[in-house]
Amino acid sequence: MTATATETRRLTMVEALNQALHEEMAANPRVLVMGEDVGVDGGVFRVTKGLLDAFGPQRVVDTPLSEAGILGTAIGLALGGMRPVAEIQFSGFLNFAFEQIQPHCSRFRQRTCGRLTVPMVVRSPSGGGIRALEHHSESEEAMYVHTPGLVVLMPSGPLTAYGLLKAALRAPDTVMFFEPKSIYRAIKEDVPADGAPLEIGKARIDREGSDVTVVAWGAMVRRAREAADTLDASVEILDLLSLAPLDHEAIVASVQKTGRLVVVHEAPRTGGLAGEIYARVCEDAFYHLRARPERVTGWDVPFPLLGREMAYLPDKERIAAAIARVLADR
Amino acid sequence: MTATATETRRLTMVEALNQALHEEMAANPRVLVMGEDVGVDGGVFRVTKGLLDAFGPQRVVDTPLSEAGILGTAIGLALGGMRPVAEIQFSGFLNFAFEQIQPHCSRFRQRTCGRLTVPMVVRSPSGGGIRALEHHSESEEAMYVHTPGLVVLMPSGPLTAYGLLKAALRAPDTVMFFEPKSIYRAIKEDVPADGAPLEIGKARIDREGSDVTVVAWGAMVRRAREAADTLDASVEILDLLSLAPLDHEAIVASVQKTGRLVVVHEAPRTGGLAGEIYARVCEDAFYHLRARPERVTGWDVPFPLLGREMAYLPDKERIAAAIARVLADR
Amino acid sequence: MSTSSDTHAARACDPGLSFEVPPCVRILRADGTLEPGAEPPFDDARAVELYRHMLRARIFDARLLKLQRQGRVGTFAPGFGQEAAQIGSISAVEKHDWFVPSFREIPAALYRGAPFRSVILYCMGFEEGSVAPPGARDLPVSIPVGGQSAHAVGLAWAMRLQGDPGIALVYFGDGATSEGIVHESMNFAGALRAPVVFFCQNNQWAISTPRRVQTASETIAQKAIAHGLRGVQVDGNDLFAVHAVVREAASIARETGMSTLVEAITFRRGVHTTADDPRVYRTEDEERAWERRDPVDRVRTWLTARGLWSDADEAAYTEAVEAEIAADLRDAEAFREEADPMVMFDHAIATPDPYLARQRAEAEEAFDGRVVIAGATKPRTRKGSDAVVGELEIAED
Amino acid sequence: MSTSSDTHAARACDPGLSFEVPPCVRILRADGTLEPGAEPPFDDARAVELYRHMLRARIFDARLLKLQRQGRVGTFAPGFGQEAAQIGSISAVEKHDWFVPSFREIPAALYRGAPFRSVILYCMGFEEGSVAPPGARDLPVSIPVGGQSAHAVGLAWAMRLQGDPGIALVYFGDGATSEGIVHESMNFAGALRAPVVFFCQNNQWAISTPRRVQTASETIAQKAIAHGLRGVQVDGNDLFAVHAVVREAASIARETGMSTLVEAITFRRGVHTTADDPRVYRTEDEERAWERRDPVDRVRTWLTARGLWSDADEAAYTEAVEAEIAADLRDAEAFREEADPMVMFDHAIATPDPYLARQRAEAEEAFDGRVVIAGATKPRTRKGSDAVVGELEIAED
Ligand SMILES: Cc1ncc(C[n+]2csc(CCOP(=O)(O)OP(=O)(O)O)c2C)c(N)n1
Ligand SMILES: Cc1ncc(C[n+]2csc(CCOP(=O)(O)OP(=O)(O)O)c2C)c(N)n1
Ligand SMILES: [Mg+2]
Ligand SMILES: [Mg+2]
Repeated sequence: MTATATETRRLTMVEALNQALHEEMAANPRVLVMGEDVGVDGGVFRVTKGLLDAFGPQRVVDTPLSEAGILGTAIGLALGGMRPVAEIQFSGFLNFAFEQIQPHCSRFRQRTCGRLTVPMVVRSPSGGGIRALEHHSESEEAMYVHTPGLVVLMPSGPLTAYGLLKAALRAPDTVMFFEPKSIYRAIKEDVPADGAPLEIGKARIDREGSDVTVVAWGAMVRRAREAADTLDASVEILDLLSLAPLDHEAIVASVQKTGRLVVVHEAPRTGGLAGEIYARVCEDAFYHLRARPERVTGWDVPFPLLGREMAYLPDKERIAAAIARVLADR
Repeated sequence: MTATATETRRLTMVEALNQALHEEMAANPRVLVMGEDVGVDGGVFRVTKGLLDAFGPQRVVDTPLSEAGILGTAIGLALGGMRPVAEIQFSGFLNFAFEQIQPHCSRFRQRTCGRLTVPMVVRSPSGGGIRALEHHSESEEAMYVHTPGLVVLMPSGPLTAYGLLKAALRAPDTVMFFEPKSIYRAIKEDVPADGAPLEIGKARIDREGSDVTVVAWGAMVRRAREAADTLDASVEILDLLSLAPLDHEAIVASVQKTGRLVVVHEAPRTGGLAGEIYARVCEDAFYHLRARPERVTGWDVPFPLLGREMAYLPDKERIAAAIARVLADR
Repeated sequence: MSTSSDTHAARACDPGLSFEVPPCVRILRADGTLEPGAEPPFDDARAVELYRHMLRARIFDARLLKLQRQGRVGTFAPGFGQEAAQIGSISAVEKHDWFVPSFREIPAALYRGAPFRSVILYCMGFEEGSVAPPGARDLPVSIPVGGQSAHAVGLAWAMRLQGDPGIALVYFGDGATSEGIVHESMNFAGALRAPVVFFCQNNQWAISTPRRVQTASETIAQKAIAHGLRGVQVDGNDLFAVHAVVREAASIARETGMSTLVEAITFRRGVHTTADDPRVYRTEDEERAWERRDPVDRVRTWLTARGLWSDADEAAYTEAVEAEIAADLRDAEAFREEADPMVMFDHAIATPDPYLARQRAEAEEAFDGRVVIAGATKPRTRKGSDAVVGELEIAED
Repeated sequence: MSTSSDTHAARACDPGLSFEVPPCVRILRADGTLEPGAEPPFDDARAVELYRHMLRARIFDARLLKLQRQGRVGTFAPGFGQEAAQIGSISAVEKHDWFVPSFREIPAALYRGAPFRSVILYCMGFEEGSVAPPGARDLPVSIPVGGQSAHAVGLAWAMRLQGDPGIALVYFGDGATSEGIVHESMNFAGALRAPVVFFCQNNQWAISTPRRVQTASETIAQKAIAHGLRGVQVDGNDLFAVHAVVREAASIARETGMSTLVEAITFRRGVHTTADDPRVYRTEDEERAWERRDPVDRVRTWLTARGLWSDADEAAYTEAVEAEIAADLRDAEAFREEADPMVMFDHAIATPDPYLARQRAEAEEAFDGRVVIAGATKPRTRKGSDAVVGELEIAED
């Protein structure tokens, strides 16, 4: 990200997202924030804190408790010239709104040959790791990635959160914006004031390396870093950021360089995005692959209650072991 | 399938499904069929025709028009000792019930350590190819496969439809039963009376071959067959039948034999099950792969209206070309 | 910010409440005479004009059904029998108000100005048929039952936020009222005071499911009570009554932000869609009973009795409409012959995706020399197009 | 099979209807005296018994909150202030009826017989806490707001089909009534005549969202009208009134199949969940106003005035409950120390999946020598277990 302003502040991801919303709402009077408890309460994670005071109840709206109602109404707002940012309190509850996402968010553009579009942002905290209740820890990004017509983003820290949310707020499509809740407050980074948006569709090389490519996103980027730190190898970590569109070129280029691949995600293994990444690599770097790739993922079981959450999520040890195996293969 | 009875009849898939329902309802008084227009009308595709007359309005129930209500109520029925078969008129409308499928169907067993379970069947016509309206042609099996706790089945013809539906009706889990609507009446096969259920989790070798493995399911099996017929090569066609659990062994064994892989599905490419199959092959047959695998799929765009449906769906030509490319590779 | 404690104190001793669904409104009786003391809500000229719209829709509906039977267009949902409900309601709002249809609103869409050509293209399966002219406040067909009701709320709210005096008029059926989203939408409209007219055509059937199986409530109108909205019933086969009731609902919405659920009691005289066979689930008696209450006949009888319309008018107008349809059909069939399959790639998403561009190229190659458009006869020749998929369109804000 | 034409003829001339939400029922006033002329719905012994249940729940609630603040259990939703609503309602149905909770029904669950240990285990994050005894008609906690309402309809319907006289009692909050599924469920209950009591605890807040922002309807009770059900209001902080109203609703459901929506007007006196801070969105005034209407104090005052309860009873009972909690907590903490992570593999699905079995083995290997259970201190030693994942359990039918 190129900072266009000089001032920067050390922020958590919550604060960075909040700043991005403040700036975009100030810059664009059509931006409106809506959802359950986003106003007076500032959101259950406080991402929308202060917006009500700054922009008033017309633009920061506490809605009734219904996810399909929120997204369906947001679609109408977008069709009617506003630019809604709808918060769904936890990504597990996007299930309740899927009837608006797949049939409408993803299709209005194609349905009308581009005449009517639904540029809006659906923000939702996703992933596990905060000892939350049942249904509060899911990672369901794969099903949105598999729904053509949607942009799907997931930042990995404050700076990428800031840059991606700004990009989402200017994008021409519906953007599913997943916020890895376990790192909401875990990391601080320097975030510029009035910084530039990141480019959608571009991955970030989190760490350059030459022996093996680790593809990760969201909270797993940090986990991959921790794992790499324990190994005596040159690990390249690719932080996807944009899950749809995927940065195909970046994935392929990295594996062409390293010849080895590990994919890490929180979601269950079967049907998760690791498979898609394998496919992309098979398509364009098949003959560069020097070892059997591996995936380190959540297990193929429903996300357990908090007592067993640590046993479910990929951790440093499992990732490091997989990288080591891939490095040792042949 | 081992036929346990002598009598067989030549049936379409609609008739075979109907027969399976008749037999299972006769055998098990807890089986109950419910959904929009399943009673008097016999279902919009007539799969439930005659059941109302045979089993009465207590067991064949026309419900109000609400998919979440249907599946949520079916969950209660299952918890209460019945064995519901809920029809969702088109699989695109399962979106409206996803709030019951992921949070409840897939989780009651784990939530209660096996004490409360939801053995039920969700039948839904899926896929394209019948010149239907918008939202009537989706193939969304991947998202259900990615939801742990569910069984996902898709037959490829009358006989497998019969055997799988019988299996689904005796399974201990919620079974998502997708019926490829384009072959509802396109194929006739000999179906036994009171035949045995198929085993869930087992793929079928539709055609044996040694040069290349084509993995397909549903209506695409037939399409793959047509493509293979145009080629001068020994093509093995694996008809998955069970998408969750996947017949990992069968996929791996076939690719270990042929060294080449083509996966065909109707769903959009990115995030579709082809990726998962690539991953399974990479895990256990990586060093057997002799060529870059290929996938022939729907495009990464919303399923178009009927005018462009032919241009969307994988056809014989595209499949044959892909097989030929894989055979020619290295 | 928070509710005062006194409000709560009051709540805990609510004295009981009563709610009304007023008597069903009718102006023009089934026999084409006015209810005693009742008057049409507009002048004679407008009555003739609206009658022509009803007739035009009916002629087109019959023609489209034939085309479907001939395999020249795909499945559609006829409006046969619901012309008064649709023309009566859509004519009661402004061009400036949003029209949010379900899937059975071809008559209303025609009234809004959709050319036959567009409807035919849509029925042939081309998204091009859903492209409304720039600035038109018309949403396209919404197939998933009920979902569009939420869009209407958002559109109405957006107008209110932008100081625009418009409202949204949204259509759905009796069956749709069983879908949660319709309730969520009514609740949002109430909570946000977004000005919407929820127009339910209770045509007695949801495919094969009769109204009484759909819900235990005595009326559809009373469902408004759940969300603090007005609920009213109207004879949906009475052009005058529908117009009057919707005009009132629209003006209440416009002036106060209060939304209304209108239950228009009507009957689907034809098939649910062309894939349906009503003989399986309903009787001819029932069909005949509703034939006697036909909405088009009713207005024609009234107009004729007043000397405003004649058989000659009917014949001449019918001929003109048929000619217009024939021309548009030719046009649509020519369009189909040249239709570009690549359109599906060009409007899927605006964010650039090189992987999608690659699929586009793969498709271009695969389609070469083959017929890939339903109903077209000419094979596609590779156009060598190098359109960029997902080229960023200029966002409007 | 099909509706007769006469029915339709009748529909088209509906004369208008009116609907009532009767006055809110109260028996025991906030000051612990009876409303003039009103009587408790049960005898003194039962009153003492139910009071003990309320007190027991309140003591446990406070203890659990402390445990959460100490990091010994995870997040939960306290029932503080809603004890009359919950104990009054759950005590009005039979063991044989299905109990379908939302996430705030710890008091009701305890009444049904859930041991403290189970609730603690659940709050520690163990599915083992949700295992009801065989035959118990208790569903586990349902976190997704409103979804459980449909399960209640299915359970009620299943009982009716099996000639079982039970009904289902389902709990949800005021916020839940904005979710479409709650309406779909009420509509199903009406259409299928499945005997359900829909018990809405209107505790004035859905997290930070006050009741008046949630919906424009004057009451929650009137939402029943949309679906042809009975809708009634009751003072939810009045044990006697809640019991009486739910008993009546249950018996109507049992006898006629007609479901009721009960709106119990109450107040969440504590935090929404332990992750919430109510000071952000509500005033101390409001909290104090509702403190004066506290449901536990109210019954205690009444019992004390009648000589049925004393401070000494209160102290002795409190001590006994605290001791029971302490024992169960020790037990639960011991359980946690030994908890098996593999349980998640064993109950995910019953259909055999070798690929899942392989993941189980991979996990077993990965967990060896490490602490993978939240709150446990002992590293796991590989048990060398060779359990088969998804071994077919004996299906009950
Ligand atoms: C969510 C959803 N479920 C099911 C369908 C299939 N379907 C199309 S129309 C229809 C019946 C609609 O009945 P109603 O709302 O009364 O409208 P009508 O067709 O009578 O105009 C059904 C079940 C659908 N399109 N969308
Ligand atoms: C479908 C869904 N959406 C959002 C949430 C997050 N959430 C949990 S409780 C709650 C408020 C519920 O309010 P209400 O129904 O009044 O019940 P109360 O908490 O007051 O008992 C919300 C929004 C959820 N659990 N499920
Ligand atoms: Mg209808
Ligand atoms: Mg509440």
